[in-house]
Amino acid sequence: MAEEPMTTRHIPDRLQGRSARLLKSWESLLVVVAILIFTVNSFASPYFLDPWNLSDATFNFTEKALIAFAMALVVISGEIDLSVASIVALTSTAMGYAAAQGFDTPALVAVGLMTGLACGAINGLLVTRLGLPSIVVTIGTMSLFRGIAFIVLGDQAFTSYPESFAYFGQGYVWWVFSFEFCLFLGFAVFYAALLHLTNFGRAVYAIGNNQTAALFSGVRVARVKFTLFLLTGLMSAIASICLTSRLGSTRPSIALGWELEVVTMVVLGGVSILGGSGTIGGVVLAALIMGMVTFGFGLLNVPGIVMSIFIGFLLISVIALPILYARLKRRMAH
Amino acid sequence: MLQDTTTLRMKPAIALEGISKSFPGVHALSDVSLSLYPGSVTALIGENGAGKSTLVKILTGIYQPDGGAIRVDGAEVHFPSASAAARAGVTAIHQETVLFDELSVAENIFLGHAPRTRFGLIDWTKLNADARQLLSRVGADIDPTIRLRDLGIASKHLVAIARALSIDARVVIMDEPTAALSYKEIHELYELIDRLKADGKAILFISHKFDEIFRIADRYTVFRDGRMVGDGVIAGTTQDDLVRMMVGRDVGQVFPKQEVSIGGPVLTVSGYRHPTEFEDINFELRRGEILGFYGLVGAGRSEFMQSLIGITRPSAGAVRLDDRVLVIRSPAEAIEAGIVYVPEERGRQGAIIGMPIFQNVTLPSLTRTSRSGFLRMAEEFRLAREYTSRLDLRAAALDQDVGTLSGGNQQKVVIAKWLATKPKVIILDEPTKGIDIGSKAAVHAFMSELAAQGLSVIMVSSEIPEIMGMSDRVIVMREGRMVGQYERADLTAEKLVRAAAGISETTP
Amino acid sequence: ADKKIALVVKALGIGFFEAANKGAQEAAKEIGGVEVIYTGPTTTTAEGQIEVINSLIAQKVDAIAVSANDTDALVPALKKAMDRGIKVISWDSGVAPEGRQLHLNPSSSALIGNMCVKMAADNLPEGKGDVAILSATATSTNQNVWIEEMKKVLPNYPGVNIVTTVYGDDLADKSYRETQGLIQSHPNLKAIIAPTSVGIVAAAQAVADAGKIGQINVTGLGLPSEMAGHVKSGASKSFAIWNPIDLGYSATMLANDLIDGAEAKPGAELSMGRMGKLKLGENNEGAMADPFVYDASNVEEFAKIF
Amino acid sequence: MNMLLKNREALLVVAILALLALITLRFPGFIQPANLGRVYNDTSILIILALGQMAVILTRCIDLSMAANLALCGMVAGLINVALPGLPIPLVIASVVALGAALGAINGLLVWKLNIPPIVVTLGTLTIFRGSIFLLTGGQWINAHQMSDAFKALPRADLLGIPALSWFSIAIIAIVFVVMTRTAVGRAFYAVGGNPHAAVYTGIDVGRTRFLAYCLSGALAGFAGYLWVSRYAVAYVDIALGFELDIIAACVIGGISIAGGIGSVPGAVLGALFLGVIKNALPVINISPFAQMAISGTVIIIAVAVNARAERRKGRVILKKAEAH
Ligand SMILES: Nc1ncnc2c1ncn2[C@@H]1O[C@H](COP(=O)(O)OP(=O)(O)OP(=O)(O)O)[C@@H](O)[C@H]1O
Ligand SMILES: Nc1ncnc2c1ncn2[C@@H]1O[C@H](COP(=O)(O)OP(=O)(O)OP(=O)(O)O)[C@@H](O)[C@H]1O
Ligand SMILES: [Mg+2]
Ligand SMILES: [Mg+2]
Repeated sequence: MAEEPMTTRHIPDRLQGRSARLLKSWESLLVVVAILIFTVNSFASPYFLDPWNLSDATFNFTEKALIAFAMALVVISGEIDLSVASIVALTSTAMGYAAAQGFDTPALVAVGLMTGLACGAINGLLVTRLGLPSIVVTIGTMSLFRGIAFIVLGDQAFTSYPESFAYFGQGYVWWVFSFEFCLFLGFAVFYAALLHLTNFGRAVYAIGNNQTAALFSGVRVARVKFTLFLLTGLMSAIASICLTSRLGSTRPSIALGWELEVVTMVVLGGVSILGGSGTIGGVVLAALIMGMVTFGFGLLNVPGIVMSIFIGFLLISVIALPILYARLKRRMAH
Repeated sequence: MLQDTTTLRMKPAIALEGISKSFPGVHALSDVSLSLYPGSVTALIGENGAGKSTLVKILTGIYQPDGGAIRVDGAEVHFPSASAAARAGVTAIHQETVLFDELSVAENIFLGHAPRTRFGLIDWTKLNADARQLLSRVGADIDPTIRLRDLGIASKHLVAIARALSIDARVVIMDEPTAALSYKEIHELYELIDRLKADGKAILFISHKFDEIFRIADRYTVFRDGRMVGDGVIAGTTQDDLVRMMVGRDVGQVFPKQEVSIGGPVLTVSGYRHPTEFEDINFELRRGEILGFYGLVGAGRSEFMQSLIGITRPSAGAVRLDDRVLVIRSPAEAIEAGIVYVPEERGRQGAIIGMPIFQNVTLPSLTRTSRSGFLRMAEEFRLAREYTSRLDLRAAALDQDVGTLSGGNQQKVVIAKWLATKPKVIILDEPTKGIDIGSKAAVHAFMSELAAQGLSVIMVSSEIPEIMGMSDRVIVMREGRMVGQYERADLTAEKLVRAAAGISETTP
Repeated sequence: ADKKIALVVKALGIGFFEAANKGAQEAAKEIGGVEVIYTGPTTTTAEGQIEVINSLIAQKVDAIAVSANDTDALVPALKKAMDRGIKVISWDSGVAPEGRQLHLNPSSSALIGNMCVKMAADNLPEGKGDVAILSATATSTNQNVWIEEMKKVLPNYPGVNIVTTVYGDDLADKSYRETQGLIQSHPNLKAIIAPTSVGIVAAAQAVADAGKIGQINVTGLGLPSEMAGHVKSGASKSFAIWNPIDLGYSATMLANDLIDGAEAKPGAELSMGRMGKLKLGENNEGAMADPFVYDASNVEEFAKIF
Repeated sequence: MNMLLKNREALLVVAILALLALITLRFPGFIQPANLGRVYNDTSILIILALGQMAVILTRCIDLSMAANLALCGMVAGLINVALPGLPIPLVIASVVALGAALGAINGLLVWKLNIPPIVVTLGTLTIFRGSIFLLTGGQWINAHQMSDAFKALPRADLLGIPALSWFSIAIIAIVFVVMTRTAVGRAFYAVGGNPHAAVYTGIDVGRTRFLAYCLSGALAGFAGYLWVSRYAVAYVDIALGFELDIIAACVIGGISIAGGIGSVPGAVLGALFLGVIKNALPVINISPFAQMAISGTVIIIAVAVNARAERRKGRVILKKAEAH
């Protein structure tokens, strides 16, 4: 651009074609990693390529991924919600309480969704109304929400869920496709459309890049952020319905530590923790990768903590490797 | 002339030879050479993105050059960090603020080279005493122990200057030091520069304002597209010569104000007040009018303008647009109503530098480019293309991130973004701050064109020539109040300055 | 091919379960043609166990023997295992009846409850005083059953005044802190019953640190190797435990019996190898043996074994 | 200005005193000096860790791996002691402090050289450090009876009626205070967090400063690892699990801005003490242990809200009423 002459010039729309950009993207790196892990797994264990086993394996990640979709949007907008796992616990407790009062399945779902939304609204209000940093607000509500579950339940458990409630976590829509997995696919499409094809999604990116400029540009920043926290509350509630249904019982320690796994999934999916960039496709791939790693290691009876080491390395190296590669290339060029 | 022959006989304090620097995709500097002489002021001029600030950063050890050499007293040196450059006696007032709001004034001045006790610990007593001394040298009456955030913008600037002087420097660099300063402070700065010159410092002065270049510089160097295209002695050159070198062509009229027949009132503001920022604001903006708002920095103009679009909430007052009373609670509502505000802080409030040009341009207009909430990219590109080409934007592609553009081009994107909303009233806050003369002319021409089409414009500016050249009418603000209103016919620079500074007309 | 029996424990790395694994391996050798997969989560969570169970189902193991972190939460996963033809038993810490074919209690819960209270009562000065319970996690099945049993036998020990139950979550530091709290808030505390091998050690340590040896007696269930020092110091006069090696051994034998076609129903008798027969009672539960009491006279000897 | 900062700490002191008064109403024994000393002793480790976290947060980073670092170093201290029971304890401490600093340096290097966001780096190393303990031990515990007496005795040793653990934390408070207020690197922490961009122009190497902050937090975590393991006389994979959130909470309550550049040593100490008092008081005033979580959550939220209010910039006053014509 520096060399061009002084006449009014025509500026092309795009510097490089879509396919060129796609090739260089984070998502294509993740696809390679996913294929690699899939191949290694199929060789490492004879049980891996069984459709029912693969279907069982999806339960390792679907619930967390549901939360991760909403979390991705929150992180892109430059915030974070560490209270999601506690919302799962509180929602589950609320449903358990309602079930103990004899509510039927639709009413339980309604109670769950309302509780999740209420928790999201509390986070949203604290962040948007009082202007507090979300990382500390949600560390606080993380203790608060789970703390309420502990006060309600103590050392007890709710176990009396109606028969039909089991469908969400244990039912199959068709053949090996579980209800949870279909929910996962459906929400993947929904969130991809929301983030990439709508004005709302554009606003999320704008806020994450520069909140003040977005406000000046007519983006309703507080409203968008509040909505995002409502969404994480809602998705946590949906995940809670699935998990509670799958376990058939509620303890206050349910879903302990999930917040970090969800954040890991989001970051592994290429969402910038600093806000402003990331895609739902990346999160879907990251969910699949984490699920396959957990399952593959599980088949080899590798302890869970070793899998988490692997995920930890993956997290750092998928970010570090492209940087190191670019640096190496530059050094070679000189 | 006399002084210049002496400098020529002298050895340069610092010399750059064949310096090059590239960023991914840009040759910011190619093979430039520049010498600075003791006791002499060299002006560095060039369009936005010509590479001036990059050169400053190389001189102060913030960037490393890709090639070439820096010589101090003839010996080649390397500046791996800012502190290395400081040790070699190079100090700078940078284009960006480089101060720390949360630290004390004294610490801001001495951060990185604080005096130590025998045990190697920081000596706070001496530090505060030294700071007090330095502040008085720049003529600032500031308590060095208070936190910087509690200072006004002008005082902060003085702290920045004190910091530059805290290093016993032989070379002092000033990158657009007057861009954010008011009339009075600019003149104090000139005096300070004269004193530094008399002390034998070599000074590099970067500015887009020709009046000040001719006021203080002895020599000039002109950059174009990262290359040096000319240098010489100021005496004997004219502004037109310099502009031609800078731009590579003649620039037409700088303030191309078109005569417009001004219509009836569009926007009426009455009784606007805010508990701490402003009060008693009453005026009327007419169709096709360019209304200038003049005042010193910190006069409260921006605060007031932002209250018109719902950022700050006024405690009382009413706005009417086309005889409709408006209650505006957010910029979104203002844009809907047809009032838009182009903010002054480009980096913070204006541009979203991590997003592509076209998305920046369409952000406030999304409701128009989308269909039932869904984006339409083709429509967005069309809108972006239309407005960026009208402002003569220079970019490689419309999906390029705004952050990769030079300052002036970023400003054009920012202006395009609000124009694309097709407003009835547009408020431009310091629209040409820090942009080069060519871009400035483009912005001004466009402003005139808009007014001619019946748009009403409010232009906030602290530059007298711009205010006088472009406005049909000028309102002067001081300490949050309107203190004067002048029609174009009876505008004089003196009246404006006096009103803004609070000097009554009668006293001489 | 080998029969595959999975021994799923509450968490890897706990001495008690490592010992159980020893027993399981012994049983496998004795039976022959059996591979024991010793596995479990790294923290004591139900979700971790469910993931482990899912991967065991995928590997088509022949039997799963689990010490559960949660009575109810494992049920759906274990049901699925049974649907796919896998034999499921629980041992040590049980699963609700619909989630397993049988449950092996290390000892009868009533005996354990009684033993714990008795050990506390025997060492109370003047035969009466305040006693507190330090449990593991609030969700831990076996702990809760034992505490219930303790409360049932209280009328037989009029001197014992149970003041509170606190939870150390099977974390040494949390148990330590909870014990400190107990010492603080109950100045007349004379004994702490910790029916958990992690809790009892931490409680003894806290009592020793607080300089309360001789005033507060720590008792409950613990491993001789971990408790030997505290018995010597006097922080604990006595404690009880069954042999975890035997427990792992018996669980493996029972699982093998089921694989070989034995049927689990109330009244049935299944083989536990050298440990004899297990007679299933109501709910398909059976007890292995009586708890054994360790004190200064014998702890050193057993410390070398487990 | 400074008054505001002082106010924030004064506010915390008042809050702690009010809390103590409240507790005393229900359990008078709580404010006996001996008991307060015990509460302080019990909070010592949290104080040490909060000071390390503070250095990192000041530079606009975060260290989620501190608790995992502590656990790994504690385990290593235990392993060393088991393998070489005769090795003098100061040597054991020196080696785990070095190990902790090295682990911190890994975080620091990833943040510095590769520019990976701190939260991502430490989220990754958090799992890696914890997992390494498992790899190192196969999940085995180290129990009290395996540790040498000297190993367990040090934090309990009594000096002038105060346990050594408390003395250690007092010494570290003093050292960190001097580092933060009187050394170039301490001031650089503030500068880098307050305005990283400007720090470069001031000749401060932002990356290197962050690296040093991580080394400091790592070294303190390593030291705390020894203290933890010897105090509770046990080492296993999950010690201090989730403690990173307590550490961050202590900092937040102590008024250390998560956005960097703001915070003080007294603040961090008071924040940790506030949490310590609550934790120790709940069991003795007979509040169900199940309520503890909800209470500390509420306290954190209130603390952030209060601090944010103090932080919020006072509107700069343009209008001068006195001069109104
Ligand atoms: N850190 C950077 N990364 C990439 N490109 C850069 C960077 N800094 C500067 N540039 C590019 O280098 C060129 C020169 O920029 P520089 O800031 O030196 O211009 P300038 O002459 O100071 O302009 P202005 O008058 O707007 O301040 C521009 O094209 C700019 O976009
Ligand atoms: N004490 C201060 N600290 C930092 N920035 C300040 C301070 N005072 C004013 N500013 C900044 O200086 C600019 C001018 O202030 P303000 O907008 O209130 O007055 P104005 O009359 O509009 O000035 P301008 O001529 O710059 O438009 C704003 O960007 C404001 O943020
Ligand atoms: Mg510049
Ligand atoms: Mg302004």
